[in-house]
This record gives sequence, structure tokens and C-alpha cells, in this order.
Amino acid sequence: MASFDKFAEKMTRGVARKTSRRSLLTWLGGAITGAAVIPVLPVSRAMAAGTGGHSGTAGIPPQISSNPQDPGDNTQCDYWRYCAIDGFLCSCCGGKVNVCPPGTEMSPITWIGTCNNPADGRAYIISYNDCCGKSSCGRCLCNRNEGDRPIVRPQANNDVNWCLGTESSVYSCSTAVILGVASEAK
Amino acid sequence: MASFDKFAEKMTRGVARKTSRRSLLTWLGGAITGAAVIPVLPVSRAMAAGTGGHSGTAGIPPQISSNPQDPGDNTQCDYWRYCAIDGFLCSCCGGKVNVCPPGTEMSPITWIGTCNNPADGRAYIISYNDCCGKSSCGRCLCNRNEGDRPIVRPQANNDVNWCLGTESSVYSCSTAVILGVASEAK
Amino acid sequence: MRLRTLRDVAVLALLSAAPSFAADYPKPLAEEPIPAVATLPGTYPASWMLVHDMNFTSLLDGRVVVVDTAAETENLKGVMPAAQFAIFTAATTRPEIYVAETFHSRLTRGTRTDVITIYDRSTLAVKDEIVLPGGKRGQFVSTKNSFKLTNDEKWALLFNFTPASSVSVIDLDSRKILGEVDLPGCSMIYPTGPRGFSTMCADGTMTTLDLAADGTVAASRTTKAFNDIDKDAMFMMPAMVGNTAWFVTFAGNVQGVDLAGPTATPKPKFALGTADGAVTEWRPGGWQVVTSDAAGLLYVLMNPAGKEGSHKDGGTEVWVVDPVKQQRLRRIKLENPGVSIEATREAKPGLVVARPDGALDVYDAAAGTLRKTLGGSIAISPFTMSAVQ
Amino acid sequence: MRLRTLRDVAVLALLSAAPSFAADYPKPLAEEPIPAVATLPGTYPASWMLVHDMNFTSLLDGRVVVVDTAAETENLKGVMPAAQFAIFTAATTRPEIYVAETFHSRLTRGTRTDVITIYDRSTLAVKDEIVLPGGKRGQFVSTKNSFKLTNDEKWALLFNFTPASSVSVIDLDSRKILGEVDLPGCSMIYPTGPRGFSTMCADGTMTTLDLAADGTVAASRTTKAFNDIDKDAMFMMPAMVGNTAWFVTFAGNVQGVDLAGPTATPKPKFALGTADGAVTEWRPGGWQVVTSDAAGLLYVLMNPAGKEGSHKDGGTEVWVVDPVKQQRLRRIKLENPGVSIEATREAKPGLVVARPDGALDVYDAAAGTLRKTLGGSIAISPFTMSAVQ
Repeated sequence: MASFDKFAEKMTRGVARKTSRRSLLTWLGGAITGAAVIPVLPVSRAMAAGTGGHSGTAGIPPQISSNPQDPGDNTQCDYWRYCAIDGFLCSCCGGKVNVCPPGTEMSPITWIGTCNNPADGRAYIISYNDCCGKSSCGRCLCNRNEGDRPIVRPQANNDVNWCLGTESSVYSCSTAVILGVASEAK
Repeated sequence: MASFDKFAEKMTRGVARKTSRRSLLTWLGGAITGAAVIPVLPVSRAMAAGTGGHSGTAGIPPQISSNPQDPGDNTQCDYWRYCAIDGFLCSCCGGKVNVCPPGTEMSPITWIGTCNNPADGRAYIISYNDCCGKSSCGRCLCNRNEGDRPIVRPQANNDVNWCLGTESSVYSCSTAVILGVASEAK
Repeated sequence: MRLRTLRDVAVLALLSAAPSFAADYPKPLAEEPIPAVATLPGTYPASWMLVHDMNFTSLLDGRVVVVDTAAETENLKGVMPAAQFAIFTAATTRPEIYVAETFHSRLTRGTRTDVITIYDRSTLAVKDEIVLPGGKRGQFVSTKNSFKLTNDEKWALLFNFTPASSVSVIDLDSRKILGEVDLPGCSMIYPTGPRGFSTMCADGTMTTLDLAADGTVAASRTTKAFNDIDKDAMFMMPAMVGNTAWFVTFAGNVQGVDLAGPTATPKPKFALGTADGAVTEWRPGGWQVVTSDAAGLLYVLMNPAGKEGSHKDGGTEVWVVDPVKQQRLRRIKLENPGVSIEATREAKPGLVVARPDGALDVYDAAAGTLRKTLGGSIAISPFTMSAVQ
Repeated sequence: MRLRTLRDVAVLALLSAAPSFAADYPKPLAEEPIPAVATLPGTYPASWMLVHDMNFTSLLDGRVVVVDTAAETENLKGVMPAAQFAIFTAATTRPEIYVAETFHSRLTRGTRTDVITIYDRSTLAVKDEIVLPGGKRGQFVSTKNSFKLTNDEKWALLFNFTPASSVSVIDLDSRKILGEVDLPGCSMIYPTGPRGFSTMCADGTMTTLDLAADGTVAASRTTKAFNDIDKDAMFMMPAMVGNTAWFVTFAGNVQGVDLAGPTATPKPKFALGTADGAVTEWRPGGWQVVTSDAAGLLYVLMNPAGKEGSHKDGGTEVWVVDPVKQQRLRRIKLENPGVSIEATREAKPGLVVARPDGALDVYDAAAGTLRKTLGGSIAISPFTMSAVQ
């Protein structure tokens, strides 16, 4: 997987500079599923294009960390930390990849993913803390499920509204915070 | 106006049978504004295509009254009674052109328009009663403003949330009810 | 068209006795009565379906949409609000629909109130509500098995998550909460036997709880572990055929569980099988991935690019399976990729496929052909669908 | 990628001392602090704008979006909820933003509560609220002049509509309602003089009310009729240049009103003029159709297909007008049709055009060229915009 991820990452970054968000998603869909079948966009990516109703508009400018060890555009679903995220990306909503938007409250209870960083080859433990107390951000909806398991194992499940232990249960967006290293590069 | 309306009505019905909702709107936009300029879709028609996010989907089947004296597709913004409406058409929302959807309450206070019926040539007084108590229907958003005047003349204004005098002020959709004849055909 | 003020209108009304030039229609259209509000039939036809629209752009403002999947026009019959990761369930023995939902006093903030709102099936008006104390109602992407009826539909069972798990037992006759059952390490509700339920546990077992007449736990029994959550997890929402819950797994197996009681009893697992056209391999993919028709056939939404993490990616085919014969009967190639599927209980069942753009494609489940598409924002984010039983 | 449970993670963490093969990065990325919540500067830059997103698909869940119209990235700075046909106004002399909004206890039903919610400009957190009794707050498609500040921003004035018209006078220091002024036959609020306001009346006049220190009406004066509502109505939202409100009319005239006090004083009306490229004729069209820049120039959104009923149809050009010289300076051809326009008060002003699809096009107001598009659902239904003053 790691080598494919790295390849996809490189390709994605290259393509992102040349094409719109919309066509990038289409391209990814095609690349993932091959040319022979109907492209299967991951559901929430397709929904991201659908629900906001702005699939035809220009997108959101790329946001790339100044640290090359944290590569990729964190407004895009294929950014490495988002491997098990489900929701609106706070980096598009007035927050940052690991910071909630102004006036929201970060949930202390959350679900955990383990994502490969294509730059340093390490697997990191990522905590997907939800930001709560304002309504659905509505931008950059993303759903990836690597390691996701059904609600029977809640700590590995992203279908829960994790606005738990917060003053309000209203969900706004999701962050992806590095909690630590899960495994060194192999 | 009456003769243009009649022409447009005929054309619209013919085209509606052959084309999708989306291309129909585009066609209307083109016909209204001419070919020389950027087509100006009435704002809310464009928004209807935009906000729901379903501009690319197939539309809603035409709903034509069995009475030829009440012509046109009442799911479409160009239906004759909608000449001063602003909102979601109840005929797409579980109600009918003059009936609120189940579980909503019809506002007793409302705004009034005067619309030409292209079939009998009469001008009718149309009451645009809002249906209240459930959230925005979200379908068939339509805004036409023939005779609409600013809020300074509220009874002729469709920018007011007319869910007044109802148990809830939450707006769901708008009807177009015949109150009477304003003027006979000329 | 000239402006008409209310006064102008009155003046013009006086003039309306003038002769008409529209000879075809000597009489004007009649005045229409107000107020006028539509109602629905007391019993819904088998072509109708309740669609849970989570409304992702305003999750606090979800809806349950009543949809006629067969009519030529007026396919949207009505809407019930379903706030903030709500969950609903419909009674079959009384004309009621129950929506478990959550409000905050200031929309996005302020005091939280959880309630079960009781709708009349015919008027879609609120008949009553049951307030749920403690702010513990579980909020998930719509998962049908978080809210179920038991005890001949006299009781409702509602799953709580804080993140501690429990189930509230609610008496629908008296509109009162009878009690709460703690479920450490277990999730969701699968009605079992006459007055009990099973629940799925993190160690791969299911536990069945019998409830006493007062709503307390009378007895409980636990199966051996049969859900391999690490390697081949069961999707949490099964398709029901009689008292058998047919689950599918991430890797493409079918796991039946007999819930006739008194204990949930797993049946032998079998594979959906492989097929041509896969990019990697065919696996179930989407949200509501399995459904059943009146004949007891299963329909499974399949993704051709199956791998770890693909289980919510939607599908491009629906595989029709006879679970008793453990046989795949045919493959339906969808015209458009889908998120969730639901079959109607009609004699000639419809297969409804919720698309990522919110439209609903209705197929002839037997022929595999597309009958129609219900578009025009009939839903924004349809996740689960429940055919009229 | 393999599944990692919490236990797996713990095990793997123990193994993380194993040598890294990523020689370029000998140290892993650091752990990141939680919780972490962003804040905004205490004073917003002149390129920022508050955009009222009415959110048509869930009108009860509107928002005010803080937008940076100039930055390369992170153009959406934050959001304030603005429920149910809300209206907001921002203070310039205190770090507060006021949202007048309406809630129902059960989202779509139940007890109605109107409040003014007070946000801190830097944290976008709720500082306080003022409850408004009587359920009479007027609810309209966002109309800025329904909620204004006066008395050196010590007071807020809120327009009520039941459909009887009145204005509530609210003391922002004490967070108390001082009183209510009835306005039979009149609408909207145009702050006038040091402690008063004017209002637009259905007979075409404006009435100016001076308020006493206790919030009651000390004096009132009415102009002659100058707003020909039947034939050439004034749009209700003017662009302000100092104390002059510049209104435009349906037919394309500019009507200035001097609000320096003590009485609203209409200026001579002048025409925006005609131009090539019209289908019928050029008229103002859209929602927020006129705006001003720091130099006192007006920008008017123009529709080439002007006629009765076209006044909300949006526009394809923006005409730049010097209202003192009564001269049209130039025409900006928009790349995309717009609904509403707002100029920033930057030295090189930006002209923001809200598009029907919710995107915001930012033009160089002087050059008339498109600088950038803020897309990606930055708003769903943007109707009014307020540049930082």
C-alpha cells in the first residue's frame, strides 16, 4: 500500500496544480477504479460535489504545509492524515487541519485512525476530533475509511457524531491531529 | 403581455415534453434575454439549480391540471399563477398548487399578485399563502416579481416570511390560490 | 403586467362583470378554499417508502421524506422533520411514525432536549412527544437498528451512546420510559423473540436480552463469537426476512442470524461469490447495502473496487441472492452508482437505489431495468430507506 | 493499510523505537496539542467582509460567514449561526457583532424565542444575548435596514413586523429593551442624526424620528412624497457615503437622501442612463444592487432585460457612478451574472459579486477585472454582504 500511496500522492499533487477540484476528483475516481467500469467515487466525495450544490464552481485554493514532512493539500480528501475521516474538513471551515474554527468547541472524545505519512514513511496515530457548537460547515466533505469498523467498535468508527462531552452536540467539522507515531517506516 | 405569455406557454409545454428541466430553464433564459448577451436567469431560478445541488439530476415530472382553463405545468416557475411568487412550490412538496403539504399550516396572512391566465385571458387575484411549521421544502424554488414592490408595501411584497399568525414561523413552501377575478379579458 | 395594490384589486373586482373576450371559457375559474392542507391515506401503499434525508449541509435539520416510488407524478408525498442525527421507526399496527431526535434551545447551542416525536401517519402532524432525559440519545449516521419496536409494537427500544452504551425501554401506550438497560461493549438493537432484543458486541458475540413485563432484564444469553470485526466485519444493518436477520460482511459473506427467539442463533456463513468486471474484487459497499423483498430474496449493493476501507464507497451493481439456497441468482448493473438500496414489498418489487447526488433510481427488481428516477432534490442526503411493510 | 485498534496502536507505539528507513526525516512529526481553537484578529482587515448566507435549503439554519476577499488561501475565516431569517449588524466602536434571530423550541415548531445574540468579533463565541419578547421580530429575505445601530452605537434598532410595523430600541450597554416605537404604514430603519432614525412609508414619504435619552420619540417630521412606489420604487437598501443614503430605483434612477439630521432630506434624483447591449433596457437588478467605496463612488448591479418584475433578476454589469457629479464613470462587464454586490473599503477596493450558485467573484473595482473566485460552497445562498468599515 505504501508505495501506491506515495505514487498517488505525487500524482495528485501534480495534477492538483493543473486541474480544478472537480476534475481532480473525477480523475482520481478513474484512476482508482480503472477505465473499464463506471467510475465509483467514494460516496461522500460524490456527495461533497452534490450536497453543496457547487460542483460547478471553482474550488478552494490548495493549502500546503510549509513542512515538507507533512505533504499534500489539506483541503483535499486524499491528504495523508484523512485516511479514516468522515465529515467536513476544518481546514476549509476557518480552522486548520488540527485546529477548530473560531467559536466552536473541540470534542475531547473521538475516534482514531492510523495513517501512513508518504514523506517519512511512518504510520501516525491520528485523532479525528470533531468541532462542535456551530452548524454543518458544508465545505470539503470527505469520507475515507481505512481501518474504519462498524459502530460495534466505536473508537474505530467515524459514523458516530463525536460531539460528545461538549456543550453542544451540533457538529460543524472534523480535524486530524497527530497523537503520536504508530510505527516507524518499513 | 398576454400574447407573449400565451406563446411562451405553448412553447414551454412543447419543449417540456422533449427536454429535461435543466435544459428547459436554459432555453427559457435564452429566449427571454436574447442571444446577444449572457443569459440572465432570474436569480432564484439559477439558485434553484444551485442550492439543492441537483442541477444535474433528472427533474420532476410535469403536473398539468385536467382543466384546460388552468393550463401549464405547476411544477415549473413559468406556470401562470406564479407571476409574483417567491419560494418553494408546494406542488412539488407534497401539497398542490393551492394546498399545503401534510402536517403544515397555511398562513392566513399573505401577499397578493395579479396574474394573467393565458387560457381564458382573465387576470386573477392570486393569494400566495405560505405553508408553515416544517423546514424549507427545498424543491422547485421559484421567484417571479410581476407587481412585486418593496417591503414598504408589504401586501405586494414576497420577501417577507409570511408565516405570520401561524403556530410556527418556520417556512416550508408557497401556494398560489385563486381569490377571484381581477379583470376580464381585454 | 401592472401593479395591483389591495385597493386596485377591489376596484378591479367591481369591474369584473365586464363581458369576457375568452369565448371558450365563459365562466372564470372558481375561487379556491383556504386554508387547505393535504392528508395521506391511513394505510400507505406498498410502493411507498420512508427515506431518511440526513441533510448534510444542515445536519441539525434532517428530514424523513415520504416517497411514492411508483406514481407518475407527485412522488414526494410529505415530510417529517427529523432533527440532528435523528432516527425514526414506523409502526405497522398503529398509524404512528416515531422520530427520535435532538434539539438545542438556541439551534446550535443551549439546553439539549432529546425527544421521541410521534407523528400521525395520515396527517403527518405531531400527535405527541416523549421527552428523554439525560441527553444520551446516540447520534449516528442514520442506523436503523438504533431505534426499534418490540413487544407487539407496544414498546420502543432506543440506543443511547455517551460513549457508554445503553438502551432505553419506552412504553408507547403510556408514553413513558420504563427503564434503561446498560450494554457495556455492545451496540445496536435487533428485536428478538416476543419481548426482547439482541445486541452486537465488540468481542464478536451477540447477546440476547429478554425483557420482563416491567421493562427490566429477565434473562440474557450470549452467543459464541461469530463476527470477525478485524478481518471481516458485519455491516450493522441487516435485511429482515421473517425473523431472520441477514447481515453481509465487508469481505462479501452473508451471515444469517435467527431472531425468532429465545436466543440469537447464527446460521452458517456463505459467500456472495466472485464475478467478472471487478477492478480488485467485488465487495459490498455503501450505507444500506442489503435489503430483502417479499419473496425472501436478498439484494446486495456491490463495489467492484473492494479493499480495506472501501465498505462505504457505494456500488455499481446489485447482486440478487437466495439466502436459503445460498445461491446468487443474478447481477443487476446499475445505471448510476448508488449509496443505499431498498426493495419494496410489492408483488413486482421495486428496487430503489439512493444516489450520491440525492436522486432515487427505481428499478424493476426482477427485470433489473430502470423504471424511473426521482430527482429534483427529492432528498439531499438520503442514507436509509424503509419500504412500507 | 491494516486495521489498528486502540490495543494495536499501543503495541505499535512500543515498537516505534525501531530504526526509521526514512533517512530524510530522522525525527517524526511532533504530537499536536488538543484542544485547539482558532481566533481572529481583534480588528478585521479592510479586505474582510461579513456575508449573510440565508441557506435556502434550511432557512432556519442561516449563517453569517466571515470572508477574507484578498488572501490566497483560507478565505473563509469563520461562521456565526444566524437562525431563521436572521439579520445581523456589526459594531465599529466595540468588538461585537449582533445577530437578531429566531428559534423554536422544537426546531420547526414549539415555543418561539427571538433574541439578539452578541458575538465577540475575535473569538466568534457568544458573549451574551438579549431576549426579545412578543415574537414580533420581522423576518425577511436579508434586508440590512431592518437592524441598525444609533446613538454612537450604544443602541440597536430592530424592525418588527406582525404585520404591524414597529421598531424596538435596545440599549446595548445594559442589554435591555428601552421601548418600542410604532410605525404604522412604514418600514425599515435609516439611522439619522445623532440619536434617531428615518423610516420609509407606503405613501412615498420618509418620516424621521428623534429619540429621547430614554428611547421614546422626542419629535418626528415627515418629508413630502418622493418615492413613487407604483411607477419607480426605490430599492430598500441604500449605499451609504458618509451620512448620505444613495438609493437606486427599479427604473434606474439614483435618489440620495441626506441623513445627517435632523430630518431626512431627499436630494435631486438623477438617472443612471442608458447604454448599448440592452435586451430591453438596462435597469438595476438583484438583491443588494448598490454599494459604495471609500472614495464615495457608487456601484450598481445592472440587468440588460429590465422590465416590470425584473428587479430581482440579478445583473450582468456593474455601473460605476459618481453621485456628486451625477455621472456614470464606467461599466464593468461581469464574468458571471450576480445577485448582490459589495465594495470593500480598501485603498484599492475590491468589488465582490455574489453569484446565484453561492460563489463570490472578487473584482478589482478600479480595473474591472476579476481577481479571484471564492468557491467551494463558501456560502449557499449569499444575499447581503457588509464590508469592514
